[in-house]
Amino acid sequence: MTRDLVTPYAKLRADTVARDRGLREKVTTLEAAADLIKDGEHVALGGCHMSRTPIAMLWALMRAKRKDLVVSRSIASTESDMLLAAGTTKHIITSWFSQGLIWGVSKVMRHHMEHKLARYEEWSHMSMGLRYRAGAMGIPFIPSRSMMGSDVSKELGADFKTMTCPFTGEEVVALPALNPDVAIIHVQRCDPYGNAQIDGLQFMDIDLAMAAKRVILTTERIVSNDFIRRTPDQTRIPFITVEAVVEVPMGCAPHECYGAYEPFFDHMDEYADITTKDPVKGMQDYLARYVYGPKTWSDMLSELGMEAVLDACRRGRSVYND
Amino acid sequence: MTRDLVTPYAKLRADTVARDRGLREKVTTLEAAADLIKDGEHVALGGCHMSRTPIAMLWALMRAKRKDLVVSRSIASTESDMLLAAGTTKHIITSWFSQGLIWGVSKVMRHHMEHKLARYEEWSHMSMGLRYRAGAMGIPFIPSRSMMGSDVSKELGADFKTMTCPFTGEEVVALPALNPDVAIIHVQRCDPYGNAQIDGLQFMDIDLAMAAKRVILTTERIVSNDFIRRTPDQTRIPFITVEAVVEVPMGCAPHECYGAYEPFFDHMDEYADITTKDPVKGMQDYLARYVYGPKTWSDMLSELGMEAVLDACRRGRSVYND
Amino acid sequence: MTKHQPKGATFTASELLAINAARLMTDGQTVFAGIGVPLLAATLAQHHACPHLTILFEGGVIGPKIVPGELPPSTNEQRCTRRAAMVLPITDVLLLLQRGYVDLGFMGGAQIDRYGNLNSSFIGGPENPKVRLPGTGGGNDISSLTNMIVAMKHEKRRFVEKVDFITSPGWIKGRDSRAKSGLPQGGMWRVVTDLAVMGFHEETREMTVLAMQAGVTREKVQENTGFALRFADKVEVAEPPRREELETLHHLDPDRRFTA
Amino acid sequence: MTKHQPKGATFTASELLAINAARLMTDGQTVFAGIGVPLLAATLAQHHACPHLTILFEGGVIGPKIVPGELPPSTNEQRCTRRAAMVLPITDVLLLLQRGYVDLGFMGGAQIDRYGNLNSSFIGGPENPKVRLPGTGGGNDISSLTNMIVAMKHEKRRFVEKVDFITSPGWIKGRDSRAKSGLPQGGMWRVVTDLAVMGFHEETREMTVLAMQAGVTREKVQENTGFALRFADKVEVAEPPRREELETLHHLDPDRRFTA
Repeated sequence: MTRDLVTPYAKLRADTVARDRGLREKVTTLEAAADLIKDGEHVALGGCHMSRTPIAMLWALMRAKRKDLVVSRSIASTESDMLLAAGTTKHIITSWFSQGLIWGVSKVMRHHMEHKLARYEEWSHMSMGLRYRAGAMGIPFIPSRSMMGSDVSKELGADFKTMTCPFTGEEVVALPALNPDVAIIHVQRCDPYGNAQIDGLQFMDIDLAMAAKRVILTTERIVSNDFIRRTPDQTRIPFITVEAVVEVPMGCAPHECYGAYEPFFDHMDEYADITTKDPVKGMQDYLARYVYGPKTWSDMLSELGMEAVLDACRRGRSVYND
Repeated sequence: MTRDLVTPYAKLRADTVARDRGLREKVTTLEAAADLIKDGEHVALGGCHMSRTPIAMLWALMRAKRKDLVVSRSIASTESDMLLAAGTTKHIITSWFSQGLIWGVSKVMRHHMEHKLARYEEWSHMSMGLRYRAGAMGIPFIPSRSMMGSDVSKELGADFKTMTCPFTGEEVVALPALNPDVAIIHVQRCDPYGNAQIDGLQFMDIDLAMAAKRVILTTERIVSNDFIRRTPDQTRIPFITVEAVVEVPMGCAPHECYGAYEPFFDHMDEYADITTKDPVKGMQDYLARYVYGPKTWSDMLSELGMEAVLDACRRGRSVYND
Repeated sequence: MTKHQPKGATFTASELLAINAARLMTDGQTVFAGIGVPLLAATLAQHHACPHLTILFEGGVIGPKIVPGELPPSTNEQRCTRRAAMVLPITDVLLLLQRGYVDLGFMGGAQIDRYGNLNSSFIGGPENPKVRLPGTGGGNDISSLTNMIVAMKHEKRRFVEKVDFITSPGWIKGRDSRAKSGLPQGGMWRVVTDLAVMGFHEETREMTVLAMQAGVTREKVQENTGFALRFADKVEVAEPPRREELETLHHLDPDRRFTA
Repeated sequence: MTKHQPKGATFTASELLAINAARLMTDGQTVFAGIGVPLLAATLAQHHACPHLTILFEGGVIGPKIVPGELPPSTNEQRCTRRAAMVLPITDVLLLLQRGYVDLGFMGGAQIDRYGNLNSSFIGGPENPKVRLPGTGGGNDISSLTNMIVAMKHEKRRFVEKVDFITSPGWIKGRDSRAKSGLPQGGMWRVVTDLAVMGFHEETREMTVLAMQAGVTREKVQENTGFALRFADKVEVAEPPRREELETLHHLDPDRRFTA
């Protein structure tokens, strides 16, 4: 499947016009939402690193055996390890990819990249953000001032370009807009139409929602439209961008959801152990136990354990009002 | 005073580095804040039309006889009439300039522009916003897709440029970044360091704060730093951008401040009558009575009348929770 | 304003414009609306055929619910945000146009010409203007980036051969001149007046009468137009305002601040 | 890790790095800090000479207050926002670098070379890497757009003649090659290790030893470096960690998750 680096404007507009953007209810299941994503599409993941990762939706995608997705994210972590091991993707676009500083370099990522089983396309963090932002704004490129002089830009070949400012004569980078086919974003709450509130760290999610051709929201809680309309200045993602809303409490576990639960640190230690010992077999065992085994998302949470769930929630609720 | 259309990057950075951006208290008076603005500087006004207009700060500037300012704003209204009549500015950069649809075209604006006493530099509304946004991002230009084919762009001469996207070959506009010397923004609340919350309509104020070389905040209320730190995701303007904080209750009167007071509609009707009858003499009488006459901002509010103040507040408090 | 009185119903020219414009909308559309007749038309449409219509305001609002009797005096005033789905920065709501999220833009203007170009900047041109008008606001952006409905009174001084200044581009000089100017998307779609509803010829992009208000003749429309109008092969007669449409307008604007 | 034991105080290499880096900061500065030693150093500085230092996190945080014993495991985790002045989107906090608001960036790296270029992408180069490392994250942006402090262990395999891959640009090939690459601003300022504190020669931009940790010889520094180091005309001896600095670090990281 060939893919334009930058979606031509006429196509971008045509794709948007083709969608039903009227106010309508979109509540559905993880399984039905997974059906909205086709093999080979470019899927951008909301959140960052191990925060507000839409794990439940990815769990459904892996179970549905979706394949050849291009996956982009600000920072990739264990969710992308899982997508690689499950065969869901062979191409990840991000700025940083590992479980996290305290757990060392991801052996799963290393295995796939060093054996050339997959491609890790590396852009700087700000460049990832600006590429989504340009996509969100409906412009084909946006100027910036990093990545010059580095090998990160050299690795990108013709996808990396510089240009001269027509006003100042300064040399700047022209970052190509990124318009994913789908953005999957987990939020603390949204209404049945997809008007979403996001507490705390926003990461790149607002730009992601506007840049993507369609948005799938998973949410800790579905609230009434009336609730949303009482504080419209708290809405972060407007319903017009959204194709599906799935209520999935604890939908980021074992990652965190701001103000709701912190990462399941003991589980993350266990994950690091398993995948460091054997990034292939360890990962397949992990997927068998946590992805393919449980029949429902609640079953998956049971696998993590009630005590771990309660502990993550206790820690997660004490953000800054304590 | 000649002025670069786009501030060269080296100068933009040097101006920022020269400022003390450490956490420090900045509470001062309207008069002292007015002294921070020099004749000839480019001052951008927060809010839009008759909403969150920093009238009290402009009142102090007019009383201080500041002159030759370049004034930019998303939409200009009676505050800009006043600045023209007071001789504070002869150059307004905006997208729309009048009191408001229901009051007709501003006779004061017409008088100054038709007699070539001042310049109204017209950009489209989105272009104004994107020019500030480019300034806020530290890039010298930003692509966009409006203003082509119109006479609005032709009037701008060499300040308006188009270019070819290096990826898609599409023709796009290159909007020049706008970095005002000063942004004056009125907010509902901020702390003594300048961390500001803005309820409801944000207009272009966040970009304005980041684009400007320094920011003067006026605020309905100064709150504690502790208050701000309890909900950091509600902070809209960070203290690092701010040079002065002035507490001025009703600081937008007779315009509105979201959630606090609506416009003083009877006064606005009166203003329209006065200025329509005689945009020169009428305006001078108006300035004498409301700007030069009152010794304090409270005296100015007394001139508007207690009943009018209470009525505007009653209407203003019923936004969307009623 | 002129009063028309068909079938016992009384209405103003503004009401006629609002009603005719409302009928041009389709349920589920996203409409960028200005204050006055545009907002009345969009709200009227929501009350009748288009309950799922989404209104956007330039001040930074998605999906407001207008409170009858409290029509906002500006798109930037807090009343615009009542019961809205989202409030966002001005630049971002305007960028929805550029991103392609908006089906229709809806505004007025001081002058319009054969190709649907609008002037809201200068009567008499920019060098020595007779009148300096308020300017583009979001008008240029809206008309550059989406399909347009314009509602205005049908007067010869407003419908001119060539506008003194193109504030908001229509079809520029007709045919493919708009696309060639860098605007491949959007364009002037309908002009609604107290005399007629007009579109633009598919190839030449000249203003073309599609329908006339009841009781209005071709001659009258042409007399009040400063250039030679085209007429569609079959010119419809617009259905007069229905009682329920007028009732909704009276309910929305009981003091007739915007419909006088 | 190596233990040094001057004057009865015990500390780890990480603690030594954090303390030496903290001393390089000036009160009132705005510092972009990574997790681990950088964050410890910035917080330590706040507790001693720099109470008005502002910390920025890549995850989107301005001015957090770190809770002792609850150091965040990532700059994107909610702990990073505790008592912060502002939480904002990632792209916007990174844009503060580009806008010129940041005085210092502070990070680690897997490899560094003579000109302060950092590699955190590939050991063995991109074609057939021996190790695929996590990548740039914000590192490239930070090092492109502001002045840099790097803290790392002083080992020959890390201090190399030429990095296998420039993830985060230092002075590139020395002299004016950085500015000529399109990066007129910022640049590598200090490298802090368990053996020395280094700067870069003003003209050639070669790494230059400015100070050595107490008890460390020139020979030892050179032995652990994969290229010929320059030494300043007068090489200082770094003051050993003070008891109060170590106490603050123990207070901040009582379980030694980041200072082991």
